[in-house]
Amino acid sequence: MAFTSWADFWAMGGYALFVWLSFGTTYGLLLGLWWYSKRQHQQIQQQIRAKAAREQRVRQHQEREK
Amino acid sequence: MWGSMFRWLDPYAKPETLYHLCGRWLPYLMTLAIATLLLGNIWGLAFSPPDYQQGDSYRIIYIHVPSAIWSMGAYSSMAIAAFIGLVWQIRVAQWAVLAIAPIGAVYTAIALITGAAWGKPMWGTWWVWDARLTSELVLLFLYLGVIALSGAFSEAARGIKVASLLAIVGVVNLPIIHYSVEWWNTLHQGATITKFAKPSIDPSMLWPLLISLLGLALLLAALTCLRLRSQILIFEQHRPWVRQLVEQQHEEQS
Amino acid sequence: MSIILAAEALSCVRQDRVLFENLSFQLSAGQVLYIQGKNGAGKSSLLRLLAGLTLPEDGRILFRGKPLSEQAEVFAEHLLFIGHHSGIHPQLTALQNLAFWAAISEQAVADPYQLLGSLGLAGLEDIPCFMLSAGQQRRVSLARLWFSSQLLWILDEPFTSLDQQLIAKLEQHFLQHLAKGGVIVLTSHQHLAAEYPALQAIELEYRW
Amino acid sequence: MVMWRALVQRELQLLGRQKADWLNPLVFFLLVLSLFPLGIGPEPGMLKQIAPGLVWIAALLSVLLSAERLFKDDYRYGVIEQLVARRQGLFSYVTAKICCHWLSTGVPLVLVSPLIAVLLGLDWQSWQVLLVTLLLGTPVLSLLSVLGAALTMAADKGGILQALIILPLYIPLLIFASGAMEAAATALPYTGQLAVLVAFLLFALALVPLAVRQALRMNVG
Repeated sequence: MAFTSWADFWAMGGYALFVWLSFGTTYGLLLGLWWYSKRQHQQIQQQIRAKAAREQRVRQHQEREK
Repeated sequence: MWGSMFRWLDPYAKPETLYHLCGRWLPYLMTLAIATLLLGNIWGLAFSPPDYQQGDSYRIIYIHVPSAIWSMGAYSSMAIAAFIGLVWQIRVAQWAVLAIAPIGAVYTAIALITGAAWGKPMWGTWWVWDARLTSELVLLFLYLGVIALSGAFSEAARGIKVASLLAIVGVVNLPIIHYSVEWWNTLHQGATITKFAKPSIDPSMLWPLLISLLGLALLLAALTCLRLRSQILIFEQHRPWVRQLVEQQHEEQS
Repeated sequence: MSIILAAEALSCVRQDRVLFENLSFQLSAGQVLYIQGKNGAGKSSLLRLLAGLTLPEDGRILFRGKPLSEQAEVFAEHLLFIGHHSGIHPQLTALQNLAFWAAISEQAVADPYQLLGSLGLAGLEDIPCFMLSAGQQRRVSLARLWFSSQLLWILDEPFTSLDQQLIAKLEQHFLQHLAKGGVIVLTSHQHLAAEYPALQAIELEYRW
Repeated sequence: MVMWRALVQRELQLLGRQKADWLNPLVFFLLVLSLFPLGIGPEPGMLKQIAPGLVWIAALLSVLLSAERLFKDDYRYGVIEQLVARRQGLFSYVTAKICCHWLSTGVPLVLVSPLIAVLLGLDWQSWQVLLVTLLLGTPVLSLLSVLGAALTMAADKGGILQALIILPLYIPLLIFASGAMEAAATALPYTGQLAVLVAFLLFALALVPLAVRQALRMNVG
């Protein structure tokens, strides 16, 4: 352990702003990317379901017309 | 010749197989990536000794260097995927280009932001036109160009091919850009401070760096798997297997 | 008779919509393939596939028994493709447009004035094409059919905005090409008027 | 060769009909150049110092903008589609396009360089170097701009997108061309920079036409 106390650790020898800014934005961006990719995956599945439903409706309509 | 050499790869080029393969790997890769990244970073942040010159500010190295290295690594793998996709008309490789590009762009942005945050205490300004930072900035523009181009076509399959071509053009240009910027930098004598003046780095600092490096590599792989799955669904959505899969998932959820 | 162009189980996907699936046909020398269908049914997409511009999602296309992918250059040499857009630059004159396409196909036009005149464009040879009507522009573009020696013609809506007389003339020219052993693939909204010796028709249905 | 001559002739005919295509970029170039003294002050010393970067940035913007519409018409009227189906003439078409683009935008820039020298107060020696860098650099500008135009030909959004993808590729050219002019201004040797420019030109000449052809194929495929 390079630091003697928690306060010491958070202070980062006076460079707290820079160090925590770096790590904060890094993890923020990575989490954001992960969340975005995850959500995109779900949205695509939803879109595919919606499209399948649309095709179903068209087919029903065509059968009724016959 | 080339065709037969890579025949053993054929099952992986089949979208359905690859989709399930990525799905199987994803949890392991993700867990492993998070574990190594946290291990490397916590070790680096809390346990390795402070630098005798830079104090504790040097700890930014544990993300700056890995993200900078993998921002270029991601570009190379994107360009390789683009090359395979275009030359052998392997569509999953083309989709991988779109999967990797945003990850690479985020890594590049991280390298730039952490570089600036490191520069402020070291050089006194947030930004210097240092050769490495400038190259990294250009790399970000190249990524943004690939992403913008791939989304600019009403026909997605077309956009992805054109973006792949741009990725290849970019990778041919990257070394030229890099050396030009370096030459320009020595000419203007801007920032001559190199961050790694020390020829050898103490093992107590090196190990967490290597572990963080591995962590970001694993994360790149994991995120690529996740995003490639989305791409496969988009481009294969007319196939029965995708329809079935999506229905199944919906039923499981509800 | 030798089979010139064959399609095996072709399917085509545009914008994640399946346009057609499992489409097969064989065309021998002297045959016409006449593709019908509603707007958006995939007629133009089929022509672009056959012209080698796009790759099929599944299936393959054979030219003289060999897949297109293995002999793209040879196939292109025997192909004359006139797509949905005429390929006529409106800023250039009819003569200049003709000279461009003659140069591209490395063929000389013996008497361009006579050719354009026979298509009813006498006196319009050297004015920019944007001043011509749609039908006249179409004629400039079709003039290529009179000086090209390609075996396979792929034509997208060749009769659009042509008058009856010119349609008849064009169909006569088609018959001549077929008699020489040529092959024609075309789409049209109109019914073909002339009697073709060997006509195959495909009707593409609009699918969801 | 016969085909190539015919294709060049066609491009020249088009340029003759659409004079704005090559006159506007030239006016744009001069306009941008004359804006700088208005923005940062007319002191001759200052202008001389920033002249290299200024001329080159104005040049690459004007060449880039001029290329935007290069393939648009031919694409819209189906010429490109039929050329791609035809395969044979496509490469000649691409090289003819590139040559004529350089003739219509690069050469005028070279020709107005004396005017630039007067506007920015360059001396005889600096003007000579400017001339050489323009002669070596503008073909590369044309090549890259044509590539950008080909990549974005069928895209829904043109203009800015083309700039976004191509400007990063211009960086080496910008660095070495303005580097040569700076070196000349401070009486340092500049043959090295010129040699690098020649290398760029040869490299681009060898690869860009192939990439353009591929880009055109993809845009209709």
